[in-house]
Amino acid sequence: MESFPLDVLAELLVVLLIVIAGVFGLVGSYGLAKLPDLMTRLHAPTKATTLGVGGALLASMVYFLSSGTFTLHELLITLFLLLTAPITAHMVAKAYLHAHGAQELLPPTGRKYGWASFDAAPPSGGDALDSIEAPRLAED
Amino acid sequence: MIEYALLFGFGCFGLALGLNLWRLAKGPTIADRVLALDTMVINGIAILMLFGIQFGTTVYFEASLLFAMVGFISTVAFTKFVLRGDIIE
Amino acid sequence: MFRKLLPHPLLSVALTVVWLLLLNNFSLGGLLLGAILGLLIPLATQRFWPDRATPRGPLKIAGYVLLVLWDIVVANVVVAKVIVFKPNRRLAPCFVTIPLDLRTPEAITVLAGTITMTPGTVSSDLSADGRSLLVHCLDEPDPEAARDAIKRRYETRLKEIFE
Amino acid sequence: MELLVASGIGAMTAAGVYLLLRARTFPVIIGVALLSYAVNVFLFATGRLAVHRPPVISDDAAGYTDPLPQALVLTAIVISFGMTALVTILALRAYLECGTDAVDTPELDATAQEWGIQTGPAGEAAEAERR
Amino acid sequence: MSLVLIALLPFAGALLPALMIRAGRNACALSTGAVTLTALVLLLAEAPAVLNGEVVQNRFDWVPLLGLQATFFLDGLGLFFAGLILTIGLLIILYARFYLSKDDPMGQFYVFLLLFQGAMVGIVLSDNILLLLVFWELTSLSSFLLIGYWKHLPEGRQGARMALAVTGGGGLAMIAGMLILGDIAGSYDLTTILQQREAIQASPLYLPALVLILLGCFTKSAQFPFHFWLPHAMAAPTPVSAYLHSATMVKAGLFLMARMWPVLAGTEAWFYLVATTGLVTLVVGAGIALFKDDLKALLAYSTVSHLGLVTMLLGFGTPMAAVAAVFHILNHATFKAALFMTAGIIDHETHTRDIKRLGGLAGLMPVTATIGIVAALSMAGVAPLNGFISKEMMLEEALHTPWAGNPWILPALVALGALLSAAYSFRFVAHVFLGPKRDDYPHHPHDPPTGMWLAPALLVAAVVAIGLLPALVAGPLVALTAGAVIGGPLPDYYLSLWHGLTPALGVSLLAVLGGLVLLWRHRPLEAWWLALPRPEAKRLFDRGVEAAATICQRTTEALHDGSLRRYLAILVTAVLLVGGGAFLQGGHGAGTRPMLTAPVLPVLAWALLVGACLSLVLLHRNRLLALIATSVVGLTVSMAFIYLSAPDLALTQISVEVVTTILLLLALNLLPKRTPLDSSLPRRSRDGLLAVLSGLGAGALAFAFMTRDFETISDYHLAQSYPGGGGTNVVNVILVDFRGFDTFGEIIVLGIASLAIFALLDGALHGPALRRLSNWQPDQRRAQDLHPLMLVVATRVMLPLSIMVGLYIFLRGHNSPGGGFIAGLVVAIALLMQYMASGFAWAQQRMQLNYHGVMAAGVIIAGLTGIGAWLAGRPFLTSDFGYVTIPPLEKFELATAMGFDVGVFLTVVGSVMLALANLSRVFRRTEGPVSDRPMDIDPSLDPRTAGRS
Amino acid sequence: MNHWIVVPVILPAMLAPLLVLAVRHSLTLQRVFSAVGTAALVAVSLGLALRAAGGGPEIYELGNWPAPFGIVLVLDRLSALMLLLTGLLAAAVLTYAISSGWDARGRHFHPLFQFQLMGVNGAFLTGDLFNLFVFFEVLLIASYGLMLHGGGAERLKAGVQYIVVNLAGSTLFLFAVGTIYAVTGTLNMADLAVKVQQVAPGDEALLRVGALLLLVVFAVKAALVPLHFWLPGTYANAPAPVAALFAIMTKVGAYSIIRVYTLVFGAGAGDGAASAGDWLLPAALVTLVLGTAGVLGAGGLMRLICYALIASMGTLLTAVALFTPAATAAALYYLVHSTLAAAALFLVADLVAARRGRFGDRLEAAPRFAQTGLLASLFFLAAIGMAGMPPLSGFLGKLLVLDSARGGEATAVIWTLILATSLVTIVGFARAGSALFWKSAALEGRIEAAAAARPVLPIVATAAVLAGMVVLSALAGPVTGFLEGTAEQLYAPAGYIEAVLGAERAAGG
Ligand code: NA
Ligand code: NA
Repeated sequence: MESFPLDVLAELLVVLLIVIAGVFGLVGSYGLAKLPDLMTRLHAPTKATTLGVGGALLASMVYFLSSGTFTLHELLITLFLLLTAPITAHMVAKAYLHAHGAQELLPPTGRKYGWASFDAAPPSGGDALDSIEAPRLAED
Repeated sequence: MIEYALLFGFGCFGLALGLNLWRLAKGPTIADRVLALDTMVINGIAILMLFGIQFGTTVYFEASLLFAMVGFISTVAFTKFVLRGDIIE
Repeated sequence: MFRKLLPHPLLSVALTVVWLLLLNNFSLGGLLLGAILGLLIPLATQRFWPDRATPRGPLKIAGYVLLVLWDIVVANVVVAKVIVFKPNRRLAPCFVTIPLDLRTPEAITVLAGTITMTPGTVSSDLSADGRSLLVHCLDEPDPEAARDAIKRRYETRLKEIFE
Repeated sequence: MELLVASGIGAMTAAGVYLLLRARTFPVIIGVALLSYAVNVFLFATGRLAVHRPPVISDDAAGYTDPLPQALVLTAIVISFGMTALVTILALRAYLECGTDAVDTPELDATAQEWGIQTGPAGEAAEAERR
Repeated sequence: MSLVLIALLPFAGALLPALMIRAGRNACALSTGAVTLTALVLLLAEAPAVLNGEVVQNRFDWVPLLGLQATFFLDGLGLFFAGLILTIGLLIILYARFYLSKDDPMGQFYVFLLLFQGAMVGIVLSDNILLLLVFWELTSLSSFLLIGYWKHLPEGRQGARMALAVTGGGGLAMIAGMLILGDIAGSYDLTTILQQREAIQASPLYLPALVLILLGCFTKSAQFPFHFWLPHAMAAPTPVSAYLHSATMVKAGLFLMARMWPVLAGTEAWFYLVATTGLVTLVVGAGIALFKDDLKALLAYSTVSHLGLVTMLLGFGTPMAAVAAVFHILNHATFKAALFMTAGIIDHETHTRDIKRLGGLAGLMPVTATIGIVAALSMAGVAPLNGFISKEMMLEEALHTPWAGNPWILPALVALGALLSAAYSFRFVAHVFLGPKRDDYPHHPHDPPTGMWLAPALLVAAVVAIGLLPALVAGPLVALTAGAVIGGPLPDYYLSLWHGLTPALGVSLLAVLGGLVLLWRHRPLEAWWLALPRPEAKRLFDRGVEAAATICQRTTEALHDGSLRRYLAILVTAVLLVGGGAFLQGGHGAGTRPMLTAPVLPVLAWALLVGACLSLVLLHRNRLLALIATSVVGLTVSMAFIYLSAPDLALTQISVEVVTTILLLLALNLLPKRTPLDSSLPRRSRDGLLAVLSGLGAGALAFAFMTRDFETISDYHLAQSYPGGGGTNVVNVILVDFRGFDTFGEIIVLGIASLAIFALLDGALHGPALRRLSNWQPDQRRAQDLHPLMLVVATRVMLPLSIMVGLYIFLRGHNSPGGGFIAGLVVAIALLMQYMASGFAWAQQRMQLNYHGVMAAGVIIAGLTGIGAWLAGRPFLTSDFGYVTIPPLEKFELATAMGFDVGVFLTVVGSVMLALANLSRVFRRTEGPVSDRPMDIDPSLDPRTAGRS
Repeated sequence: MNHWIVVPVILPAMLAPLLVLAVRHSLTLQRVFSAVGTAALVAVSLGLALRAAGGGPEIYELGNWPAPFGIVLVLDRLSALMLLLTGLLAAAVLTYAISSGWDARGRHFHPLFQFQLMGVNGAFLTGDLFNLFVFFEVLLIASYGLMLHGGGAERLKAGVQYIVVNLAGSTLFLFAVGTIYAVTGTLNMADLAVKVQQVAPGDEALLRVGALLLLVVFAVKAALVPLHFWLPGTYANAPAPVAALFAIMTKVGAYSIIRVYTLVFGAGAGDGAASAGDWLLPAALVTLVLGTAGVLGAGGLMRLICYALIASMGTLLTAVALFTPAATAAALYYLVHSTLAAAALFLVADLVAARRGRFGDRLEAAPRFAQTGLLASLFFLAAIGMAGMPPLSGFLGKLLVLDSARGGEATAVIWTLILATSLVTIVGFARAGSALFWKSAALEGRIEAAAAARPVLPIVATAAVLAGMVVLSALAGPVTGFLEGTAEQLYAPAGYIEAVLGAERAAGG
């Protein structure tokens, strides 16, 4: 990696990514602290922080590429976070709505059934409800 | 230059951690606290990445990966607890 | 027979790639081991993922992924602006119900995930029959518009990919 | 840095000891867990502190921190995990069997009678806390 | 050899009656008698040698380290006592055969009796004072069994316990005394000790040794103030009383004083301790005896009195007194045993021992009366019976022994004692046998069968024979014995009825006359006696024991009140005290190691940690919050590990923590969600103080060593990790190789934990736990979707991914952070995710793994990998590794340590899943049927066709 | 390398998972395997004891790594003695547990039992301080499982206390080991012995803190007052055969004190040396007194035995605290004796309680029950064993302890307390026995025990333990000879150190 411009370019990119990461990471947590209620707070970390950590991961990748190590495994972490962040937010939201009995505040589903946190699911079609009582472990 | 950027990054994420702690302590709901914890983990991963850059090593990769996994599961467990009480049913 | 040995070719390929990413360098041995694991792990875990949905159209998928990535970047900027510059009292948060045309759990999950990762919206719940999605908007004066945007921008594409 | 680590150990130990001296199994278990965090860091610190000297042999490493305490802490973590798991399940079983989660034995008879309805008020209290 | 045999025969023979009782009561008694007779014959076979002045000695090594040797010797004193014990023993065996009723377990009686006999013989034949102590305590034990023989009688039980406590206690004091004595003499061998009179008496430890040994003697021989146990021991069957409490056991104390006489006697301390005690006992015992209505009580106190008499004689320390003592021991054994047997016959025939209900028996049971009257007169000291002669000798000695410079006090008291003795003896004769026949005996009496009166008759014959021809019948024996006691030349004496008109004779006459007077005035005297306030020793003793027991009970219960909080507070305090004390005792210098600078991030992390600890303490009563705060602590610690160059620790810590959190959440579901405030403010303050001090201590300790340099063995590990262990991750190489044995133990801990958890949970499926589980009501509102769709889908994708990651972490472990343990946790977590997302029923059905088997296989694989090294002749856990090249693949490493790590991996997966899956299995008992569908929502289902549930 | 040295650890460690893996569902097979394994363990222990009696310390370098870098096992007279004692006790207890059906009252008795043996044996063999911690944990967690075997409210409650106290103790162990490592940089006990002698003056205080915190840890295990509070509740509520096995557990604490404070912080250790005894002796004497008070004040037989056990630990540790060869030999004799005595008593208590129906082990009169006479005899023997009366070994044990305490500063106090407490113990046991066995003769009726057959084997097992005390007494000469040699070996640690480290490094090079 002798070529000077690439080095500088990479370094600039790394710096930029780190700064972006820092800013978004901070904003995400700031939003978490600042916003008025949980539902709004939920927006801050799930998005901003994702970009924050994503920026850091990209920065790391670029940094190592520029220093001659071919590394892509940071991608895995990014992938993982993209996969899990919505689930996390979803679960937190459900927990919040449930714990605060916010059923009345929600818009109607427009269906025969209410929101899943408050209304039991219909039984599955033709199959009888496969219910089992106190299953025994295989080995016992 | 990267050093300064890193310093900036550490400052930002450090501050972010502080804000997370504040939310964690203040609540007011369990959901807030769980969210704060989850955010804390993610900020932690970012910090680990920056460490990796600072020290020029990929030795923190496994830790980051695990942090991501563990943070997710903790959050799911806590929220399932709030939802159902029983997290495996 | 082939189907039995290789129930999910796509998953196997993905896993092999993941293995190479984990190893963080390419070697023949690594590829071989990755391929072996890519074959074995789906076999071992297939009971936990019965009737897997199979997304179709690699180009469509790629297009969707790029779209979402771009939206994520935009979402971050938008939300950052709201957080930093907009006082709490001027926020207009609201819930929106999105009736779903998607039927595959995997597709619904991807949609809900996309919604969460994109500007100002978080998927908060699903109706008990799985036909409506509850979305919370951070700052949305016009809920109807938001709903239509989501259905148009994401759901139709996903419908093509999954169903 | 040494001062930070030492005071951190102190803080965890203190909180752990305080919770250890509580009257119910649950806080006691948390106290034990905290104490094991504290002692893990303590044991780790016996190798002295070093930043970016992970004991993974490589040609370009500037040096290595003492690996032995780390190995010891790993063993200790695993062991205390097993212990914590056992004591947790025991606390649960004892609660189911005796109807009280008090750690002191004379309370056994006093509270056992009240068990049937205990979940009511406790549950309400938990709800109130969440709101 | 034969001495050992004599001592051990009764022990060995003790089994015989237990076996022979099946062949009948006669066979039982005969076999017992045969044992005793054999021992007696063996003894007599040695007698000629002893009479020739030899000392027969047998020696065997027992505990050389202690100086406790199985050494026996037979001299005159030993021969005398052993003969006495065995002879009277024979008579008692005969008597008991007829005395015991059909309901009494006779086999047991003879077993105990033989044990006692063996112990007694052992005492008198021991040539080692420690060996003597062994037999000494054995007499206490066997007498305890004999006294308590009639277990249904409360007096028997109490009497036995009291006797054991007093004589056993005295024996314990004697142990100390003997040890001191041995220390002074430099040997525990009696023959050695007996030659060191000067050294012993000159030693500053002489007095303590003397006092302690005498405590043993006095308690055993019922000397005042330890006399009280003896009368209560009379609850025993009469043969026991006759044997133990008149003829033998109570004489053990006398024997020992006689045995030790050459070395211990002759000093002022000896005189004042022994003679005074004897004198007081003589008078007090006689006084009490006079007013006892129970025949056996009267005899018991008379025994106390006579034992006092002998003690006093030994206390005089003069050879002449010693001769008198020996002679009186012989005489007392004959008449007192006869009297006890007589009392037993009377009890047996009339069904009462109460003097007030007796009288006039002479006409009804003439044989018994004759025996009783002769023996009693001997006891009274009436000529020409043996009791008279030895009492004369005693009086003679006493009359010219001054006490504290006063010549009168001792003779006067002795005379009083003699007078009282005569009085109670006459009362025994007059109020039992003489007077008119009565018609209100509880049972009409007549003479018993010959077998029963034969034994006392033989004894009374001896009483008369010795009385008439003392020098002929008893002379040699007394000379021989006294010679052994004195250990030097015998004084000038002769045994005879008539010594001329001596002052002693005068006192004797006075005593007899006075005795008659007292008998005459018994009724008014008794009224006076009964009105007298006097301490009741038994009640005092009982109260003392009860008080002690109560105090002990209160103390014990107060200390061990079941308060874990207090136990732990004490533990913490002890740690602080010991730690602080230790620190102050040693030199301490400040550390010189340069400290690391602390950038902003660690400071922030520190704030996070301290903040989390603080909020934990403040908020811990909300348990869910406490868990979240604990998670923060765990997270921070993991981060710190990473920052401080311990990536493996961070990985382990964080994955262990999440599993712990899941476990605690599972448990919390059934536990109360809040901790009530149940400590007072002072208590919380105290706990806070302890906590702060502990924190300060731990922190200061850590700071102290972190700031100093040291040398460590781990340089070797760093150097050898790659060349010797084949791995670059030194921590992992230490774990699986250098210290693989630790890891082997560690996974076993995990395996055991899971087994114990399984057992605990399995137990919750029965009994009260199951009842509570079945009636359990959720204590919170519950959301309606059990298995949220998005979560289910996400975890399905994550399972193969996580397993991949787990395998990666496993394979990389040897060379970078990771390893079998973390990999196991990762896989376990991935599996747990399936349980959490889709529920127990669904996941369990799909889970093909037998967790028991996985865990056990893990341990076995790890162990077998270690054992494999044996094949190469290397020690357990020796690893080997090599590099393999298979074209076209790159070179890769194969290490046996991997096999070990596979074991670790499997154990972790098996243990975690075994524990958690079973926990949720138990939870299934809390409610009715649970869906086993993977997710509750099925969007593909057309809801119009499905009815509302 | 003599591979037999590691067998007492490996054999049960492999047997236990095998029981889980292969014969989990058949109690019969578990019993067979467990019994055969234990018998083999006894045989191996016996072989090792004979070997140790004939030579100096022998080491086993695990993983073929040289000491002090790897972990070593050390077979010397002391460890061999403890192994043999453990094996014999285990054989008797296992016989009892199987024949009385105790092992069927919960899950996994046999694997836990084998793991327990593994932990105990490992603790006795290891020559590494941290490895000692690991084996402590193995034996503790197995003991938790065994203690909770069968369940029941009281037992579970007591179990919580037992475990929490020991968790605190384990944490303290780590603090102590950490401190010692931080000063010396080593974990191998022989190496520690060398390093402790060379410690810099400025580090002495830290080292001392480590050494004495370790003493506290061992004292908790050894039930030294005031760290004994966990014991009565635990043992009294444990299944009786488990309590009998636990008789060896307190001895693990005593063993560790003897090992560490003769080898590492022994007389050669400069300032670290004498301090253990200073703390230990007064505490041991108080232990003796408080334990004895419990014997007189206990309301149930199991608790009474627990307090007797505590008192016996007081006697034992008093002898240990003197730290002289003679006293240590006495302590070891008493150790063996008191292990057997406590075990025998626990087994007798179980036999009695099982026959007294609802009266259980309460010290109050109950109507006559089956085999009263036989049980009374067993109780009598076990009690005089514990109280230190002849002809069982307790008497010799106490004599040895008393004798070894001669000529010291505290002789008078030690003698007075040991003898006085013996008296109180005698009284306590006499009262208990009288209440349990004699008083019942005065009561009407008879408890008809459950129709279940009354097997002979439990009684045989109990009698075997009692016979052990008789044999110990009869063979006191050879036994004390062996122990004298053991004590000599302990007080001349150079042999141990040289065996572990080799001559050069042992010299401090
Ligand atoms: Na967590
Ligand atoms: Na090895």
